[in-house]
Amino acid sequence: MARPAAVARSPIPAFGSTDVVAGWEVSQTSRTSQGATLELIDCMPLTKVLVRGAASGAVADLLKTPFGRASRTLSGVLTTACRPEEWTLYAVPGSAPRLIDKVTKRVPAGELVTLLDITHGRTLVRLTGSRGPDVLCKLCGIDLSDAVTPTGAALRTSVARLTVELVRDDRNGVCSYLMSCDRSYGDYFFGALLDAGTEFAIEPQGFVLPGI
Amino acid sequence: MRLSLRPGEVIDRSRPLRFTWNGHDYPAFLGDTISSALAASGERVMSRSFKYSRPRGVLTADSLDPGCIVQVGDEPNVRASHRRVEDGMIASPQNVWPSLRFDVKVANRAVSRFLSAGFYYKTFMKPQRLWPAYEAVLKRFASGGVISNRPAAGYFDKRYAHPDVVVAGGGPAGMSAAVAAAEAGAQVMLVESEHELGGHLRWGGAHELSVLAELKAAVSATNSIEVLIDSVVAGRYDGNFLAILQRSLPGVTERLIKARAKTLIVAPGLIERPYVFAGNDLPGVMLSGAARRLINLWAVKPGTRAVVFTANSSGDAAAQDLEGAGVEVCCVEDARRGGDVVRASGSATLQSVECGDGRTYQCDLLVTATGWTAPTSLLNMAGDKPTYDERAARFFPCSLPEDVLATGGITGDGSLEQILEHAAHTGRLAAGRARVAGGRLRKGVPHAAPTDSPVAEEQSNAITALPVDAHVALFRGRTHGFVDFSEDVSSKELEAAVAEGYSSIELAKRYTTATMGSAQGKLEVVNAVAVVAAATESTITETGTTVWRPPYAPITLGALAGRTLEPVRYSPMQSWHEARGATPLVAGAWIRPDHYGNPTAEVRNVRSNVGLIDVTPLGKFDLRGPDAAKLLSQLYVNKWAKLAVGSVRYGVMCAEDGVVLDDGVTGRLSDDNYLMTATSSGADTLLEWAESWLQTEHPEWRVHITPVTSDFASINVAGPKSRTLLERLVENVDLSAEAFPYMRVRRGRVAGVEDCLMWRIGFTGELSFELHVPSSYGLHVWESLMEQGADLGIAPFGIEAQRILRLEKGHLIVGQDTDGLTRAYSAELDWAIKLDKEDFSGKPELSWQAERSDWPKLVGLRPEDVTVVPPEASQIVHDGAIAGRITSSRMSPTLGRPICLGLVAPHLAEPGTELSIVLPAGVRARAVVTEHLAHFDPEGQRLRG
Amino acid sequence: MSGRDRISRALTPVTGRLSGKPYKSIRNTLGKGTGEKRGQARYSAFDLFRRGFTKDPWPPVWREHELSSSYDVVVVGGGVHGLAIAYYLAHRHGITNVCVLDKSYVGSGGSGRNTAIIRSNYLTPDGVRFYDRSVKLYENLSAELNFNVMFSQRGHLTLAHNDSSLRTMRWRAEVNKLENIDSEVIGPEEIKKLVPYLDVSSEPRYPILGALYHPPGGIIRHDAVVWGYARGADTAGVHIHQNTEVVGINVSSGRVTGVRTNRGDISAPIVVNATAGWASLISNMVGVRMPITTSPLQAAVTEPVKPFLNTVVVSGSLHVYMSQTDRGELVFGASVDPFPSYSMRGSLDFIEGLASHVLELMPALSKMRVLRQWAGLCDMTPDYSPIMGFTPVEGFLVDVGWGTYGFKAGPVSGEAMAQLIADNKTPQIIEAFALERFGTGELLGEKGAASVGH
Amino acid sequence: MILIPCPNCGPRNASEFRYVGESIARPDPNSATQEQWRAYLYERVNPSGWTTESWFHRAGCGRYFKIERDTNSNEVRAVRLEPAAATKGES
Ligand SMILES: Cc1cc2nc3c(=O)[nH]c(=O)nc-3n(C[C@H](O)[C@H](O)[C@H](O)COP(=O)(O)OP(=O)(O)OC[C@H]3O[C@@H](n4cnc5c(N)ncnc54)[C@H](O)[C@@H]3O)c2cc1C
Ligand SMILES: NC(=O)c1ccc[n+]([C@@H]2O[C@H](COP(=O)([O-])OP(=O)(O)OC[C@H]3O[C@@H](n4cnc5c(N)ncnc54)[C@H](O)[C@@H]3O)[C@@H](O)[C@H]2O)c1
Ligand SMILES: Cc1cc2nc3c(=O)[nH]c(=O)nc-3n(C[C@H](O)[C@H](O)[C@H](O)COP(=O)(O)O)c2cc1C
Ligand SMILES: [Zn+2]
Repeated sequence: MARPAAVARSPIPAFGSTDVVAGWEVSQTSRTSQGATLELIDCMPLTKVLVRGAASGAVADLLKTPFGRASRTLSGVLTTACRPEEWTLYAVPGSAPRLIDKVTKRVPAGELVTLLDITHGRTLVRLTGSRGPDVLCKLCGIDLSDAVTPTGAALRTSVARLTVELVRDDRNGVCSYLMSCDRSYGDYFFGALLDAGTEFAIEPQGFVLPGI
Repeated sequence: MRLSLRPGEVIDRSRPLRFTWNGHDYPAFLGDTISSALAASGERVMSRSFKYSRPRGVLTADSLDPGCIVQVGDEPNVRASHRRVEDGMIASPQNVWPSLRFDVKVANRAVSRFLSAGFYYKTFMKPQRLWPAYEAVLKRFASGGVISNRPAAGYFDKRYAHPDVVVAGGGPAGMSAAVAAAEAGAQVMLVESEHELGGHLRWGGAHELSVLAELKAAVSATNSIEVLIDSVVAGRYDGNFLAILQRSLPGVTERLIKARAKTLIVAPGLIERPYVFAGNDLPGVMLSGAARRLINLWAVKPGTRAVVFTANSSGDAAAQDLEGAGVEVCCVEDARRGGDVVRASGSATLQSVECGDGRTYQCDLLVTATGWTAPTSLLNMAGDKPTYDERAARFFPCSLPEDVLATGGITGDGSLEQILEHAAHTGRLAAGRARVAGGRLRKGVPHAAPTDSPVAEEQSNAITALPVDAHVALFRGRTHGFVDFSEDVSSKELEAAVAEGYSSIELAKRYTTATMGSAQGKLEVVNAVAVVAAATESTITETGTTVWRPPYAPITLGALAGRTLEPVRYSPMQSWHEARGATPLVAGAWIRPDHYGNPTAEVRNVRSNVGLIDVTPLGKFDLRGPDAAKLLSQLYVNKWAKLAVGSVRYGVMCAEDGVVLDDGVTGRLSDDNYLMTATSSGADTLLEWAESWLQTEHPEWRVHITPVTSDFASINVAGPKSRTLLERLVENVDLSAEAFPYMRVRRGRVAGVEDCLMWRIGFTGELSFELHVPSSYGLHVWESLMEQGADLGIAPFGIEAQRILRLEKGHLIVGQDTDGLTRAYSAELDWAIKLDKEDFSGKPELSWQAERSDWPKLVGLRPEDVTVVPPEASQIVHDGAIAGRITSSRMSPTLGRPICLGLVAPHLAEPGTELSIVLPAGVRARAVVTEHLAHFDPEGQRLRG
Repeated sequence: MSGRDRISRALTPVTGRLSGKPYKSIRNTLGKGTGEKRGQARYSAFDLFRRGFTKDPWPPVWREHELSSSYDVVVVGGGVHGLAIAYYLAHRHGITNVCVLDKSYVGSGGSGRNTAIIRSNYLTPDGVRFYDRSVKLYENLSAELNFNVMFSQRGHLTLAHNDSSLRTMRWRAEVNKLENIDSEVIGPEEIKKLVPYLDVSSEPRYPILGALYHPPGGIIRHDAVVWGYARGADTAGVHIHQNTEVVGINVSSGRVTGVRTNRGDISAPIVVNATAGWASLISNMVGVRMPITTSPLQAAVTEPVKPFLNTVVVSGSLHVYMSQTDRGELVFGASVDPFPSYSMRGSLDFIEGLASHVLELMPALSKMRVLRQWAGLCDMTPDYSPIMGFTPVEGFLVDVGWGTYGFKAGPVSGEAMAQLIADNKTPQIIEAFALERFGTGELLGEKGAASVGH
Repeated sequence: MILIPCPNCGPRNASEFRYVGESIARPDPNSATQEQWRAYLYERVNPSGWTTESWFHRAGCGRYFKIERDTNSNEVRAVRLEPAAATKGES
């Protein structure tokens, strides 16, 4: 029976015209505004894998990312540790089974580990630009200065009255934040960030591969 | 009258403006305040007082000015001595009865005898039924402007900040402290409530102006100072959390900055205190600061012939400024040499002044400089209890917490140079403390960069305290006058209040309302205290002040609210529901379809064909680990140990008091992996509840619970044709009744989407399948189902139809059919409760409940009149008393008659019992207790089909 | 005493035990301090007028006294409850050798800082009857006390923003009607007529689906109630001691014998705890453990504007309630602070949350300015109902657990507690509020009506 | 807004947390008398001054922990993570 191919969709409504990238419907990035000084990207297609396990077990040894930090110790994977004994792995779209497999192989029998593909359960956005902290400070009570929240900082806190995993992950020396919240709030969250960024001419952008 | 160019003037004479006041057109210059422009045009009466209708004019010429509160367009209570004129602005007086200028002095005198403070407590007591009429009259006295019922304009913003040092007050002390703190390495916020930095230097002489220029240059040359003008530090809260209101911003009406300051420097200077004597509120009587500001900032000549009553240098300087401005100073009455002012007289405005020795001067201006009030408000908020110094006749900071410092006029006198030095020391000390505090705040923050070792701070005792000059203690003179201008409270009324027994300052305040107006005591509290102290024959120290509270200056609701941040949650199918015109239902943060136009038809379609409902908000949890069943057993009253892989069970959860907390089904997906569901509204609580058992009572259990509510789009496919429909879309799962019976769970591919879970459960009482598909494919699966079901008569249904369907089936809703006191046995859940388990939440209470029979019971009810649906919450009465209530009630489209659930007293719970229900309008209806909670298919044949 | 003993003492069912015989029979033997009537000036429009001319000063509302070494009844707490108890003891039962002690000025507790909302549209029949009695007493209070307490029965609206709260409103309305209380659920159009400034469109995040309307509800001049009771009690000979702090309570073989204060000791066979937010501290002095936590409740007032809001408006979901005083200010309140504390400093989060909720309801008010915010302490109970009557310690009585809603109960509580003391027996109207209910697990369940309702 | 020093995350705004309650040990559900159980459910010391209480870091690490707090000043000291196992036996 011929059926339309399953298309995955982000909770953030598309703006402008759309493309399908890696099985995901995404907004097209406007060429004109490429290199906007402050941009907000819907990164929903990225793979997200949740890992829970002991702070001093095989998983921790593999991921090498202490609580409070983000790192790229696994190639092509951003590992974030916003909660104790818990990691979220971000990778290119469609890589969840491979990642889960990779970690599972390292877990000895008897070690309690939860591995979940949470790609669809979280909204993921990236805010990039030097005014990023000025936008975020309208919504978030954390001290965003370099001393307290340097690049590589990973934390779970309240942003726009949502519980958000916030990772400072600068790109080419430009301040950048990767933020994820419960998927169902995605529309609201994106809107709140855009509103806060109005003052600094924030621009929404579509997802482009590899995106991580 | 406008003077010729003044060296420190803030008006731009090249930018003339026009505005409307009281219906007439007035000129102004850019930089003028409303009141300075009016004063420049010779206007002296700006308002009438609210109780006695007395004319009032400029008193302080700054934001505290009690007689200069006006309406500007839609905005009430605008400070006319602070708000700058804009071209085309429409301003009007607020209290103008009978008119702005009319002389009601005579009437006043007659009335004021009877309108003394608290008169309303002593009359209109009887009869009570007339009070509304009196009240209506009293309300006519309400002061203030008019709030229009138009949607408010404006962009109100908020932000957090984490400065090292916040300096409240941008006078010389504040500027010097800010520069020193910044030079010592601190990130500084310098906050000044006026439109420009400089404090009192701005209306000073050449020396002051040159120091001001230097300080301003130093501030702007320092990178790490953020200067906020027209901004107020409005509150200091626990944890040195500051509310800073920022105005005069481009594109933003107002912004509230919530600053977690490591240290706060309070440098607000001093507030000039009015003198209490007869006629002290007449337009034309003003403080020395007001006269100097009018002359030096706005080049306004405040009068033509003046008496100056001075006790300090500010009065002396005012006398000089007046002469310089061409005002004839006919008398300088010097309090330091025993001079006094006894009475000011005039009809609408000042005409003469009587001095202590009986001399009377004809004049239109009286300038008083009788002393200072320390604005200690922010310090009090920080826990300080400032002490009164009799010699200086003002309060001083006493015991400040580590994170709050004070400098400038509030801490002492001395030369400008001494003050600058004191402030610089304070700034450095604050920076040092901020560094230490910053280290403390970063300690234990796992993501913070390592702290550098704290530098030893400058010793506070290294700061030489400012000298304190003696000042004549002048509060009330020989006559009575106004203490609180905005509340229209005189010293006489305060004395009377004390005599009547309201003898503490707090009672006198509440009885007379002194200090309860717009300035909140900043102008009036010390005079009020002095009057009460004199009347009770005690000292000012013994009397104490009233409590200072935030905000330091009034803040708009708009600024406090900021942008609306009300999170909402949507399912992945939201766009589809919206496009189909679904009526939204707000359920906590979720917005869900209540129905798509006709809930009754939706019900019928489920019973006869197949329907789809979006149940994404259902709480869902992944449980993993060898002890998952132990956790389930602890949370639920049911047993879980023997649930087979691939099976699903309904469970009920109670709190420790035995009250029903939540319910839902849980399926065993593999040996040590379960998927648990909870009511959508209970999901957040449930997670915390489960974690509390794991973290506090059973840390030894090896299990993870992870919320996965939003990971899945959840779709219930219900109706006799649901299997037929799913067979068209589901791959690799045998959907037959034998292979996939009721209360089982399977995993498979649906509409080409992998990893979908399917449960056979039925809240609706129909054959139904609940699909949990990875959220991003929710819309795809939903659309596929709609498409494939077209020939089966598929239609979506909403919450309302689901409520009816479940009621027909007799399924309870926790929180609707139970309440905050309903223990599990009352909810007909006896079958689920397993008291032989070792432990579960609420077990003791339930075991005691089991031994008793006097609890209400949930029952099914069949109203006898098939046309009348008793509204939910209708009461059931028996023997003249309330004996229960209807918890759920609907007309059943399936049965064609009303159906209900009710919680009733135990003796009425037997099936067949006839009950009396009170309908609206008091009519009684009869209903019979049914055998089962289910009205439809009690045997459950359909859902097992 | 071990913790365990204390707990079991608090929870053993207790019956009225004071001194063996009912109070009324002993009061005549108590010679001193009774019924010393004094020529208190009656307040009237005429007298106001007369004194306006003659300049005769008004006599004091109450007098100051030395602390006596003994009283028949010591009431701890000079709020509306304590003062009303003393007032009714003296006026209804002739028991006048009574003192009211307050560590600060009268009305310095919750009674002087509440949002002054009076209503009786509660949820449980016990609650409804009780608060209704209070409203009736309030309706006559100005006349009874000869002190205008300005009870403005302007109507009280509790908004429902979702169907479960609408159902609770209906539940309340049904119970209320059966108890003859004027109370009904009304729809958005009627709401709009009563309060034109409310946004009843379907736009808002919290749509207004309906409201419980209670016409006899309203606001009162709270300080006047306190002063009026104090004046009335004083007239009948009650001693009001301000700035007198109870620092300990003497108990001997399970009976109260007196209190210790910062001004000296007082012996007394009966001590009443009417200290609301501080109630646990007083009860802890005699080892009576209570199901109470103390949380700050905050309020705020705006600058005045001309009258535009003539009804009390409450929203439970948005945690806000508001009214406009006759002076023109808006008075706001919210729900209690998120954690218990004895601090009355107040917080920024409160005022921010309050403002956004107010504007959600009435978007036109964004340019009104908050003039002052403050806090009071609330003695919260698990079931949002008070705790009144006897305790396991003989002679130690409680009138506490008033949470966020106790001002409206002042008169009826005073009346009932005075009756209890005079008869040595719990009057029926407060039977449901006994401390014992927490031992038997039969809680009262006013949460649906009281949690933010006021 | 006060700061609550989370033992995992460091000091955070109190609004990120849920106050759980005074620290009370759960009686043995199988042997507790009604008095003991209901004291556990309802009675609180409610002291004015230092007290030990539980909090939950809702918008952060998701952990329960105990702090000592002065209920007058809201000052916090001595913070420790659950589990209660470590503290069982305290009254
Ligand atoms: C902001 C706010 C808003 C409210 N709004 C409403 C409302 O709208 N409607 C309503 O009905 N209720 C409301 N309430 C609740 C109401 O104010 C209280 O329940 C009520 O005032 C309690 O009165 P009381 O006489 O029992 O206690 P209080 O008035 O608190 O009096 C207790 C007194 O005991 C004194 N005291 C304490 N310890 C000692 C000691 N050791 N020795 C001597 N004296 C002591 C205190 O100084 C205090 O004066 C509100 C409360 C607050 C804080
Ligand atoms: N001649 C006068 O008019 C006069 C008045 C007061 C002080 N003095 C002298 O001034 C010197 C002290 O200077 P100073 O700097 O302490 O006082 P200052 O009065 O010169 O400056 C204080 C500034 O703080 C601002 N301010 C007050 N509270 C604020 C708040 N909460 N938020 C934001 N801004 C706020 C005021 O608007 C003012 O501009 C001393 O020599 C003193 O004797 C002179
Ligand atoms: C109903 C009510 C109305 C009030 N109105 C005002 C007011 O108009 N102006 C004012 O300054 N304070 C007002 N207050 C607050 C009091 O000034 C004071 O803050 C409150 O009684 C708490 O006392 P405290 O601040 O001294 O601790 C009002 C209080 C209440 C209860
Ligand atoms: Zn944490």
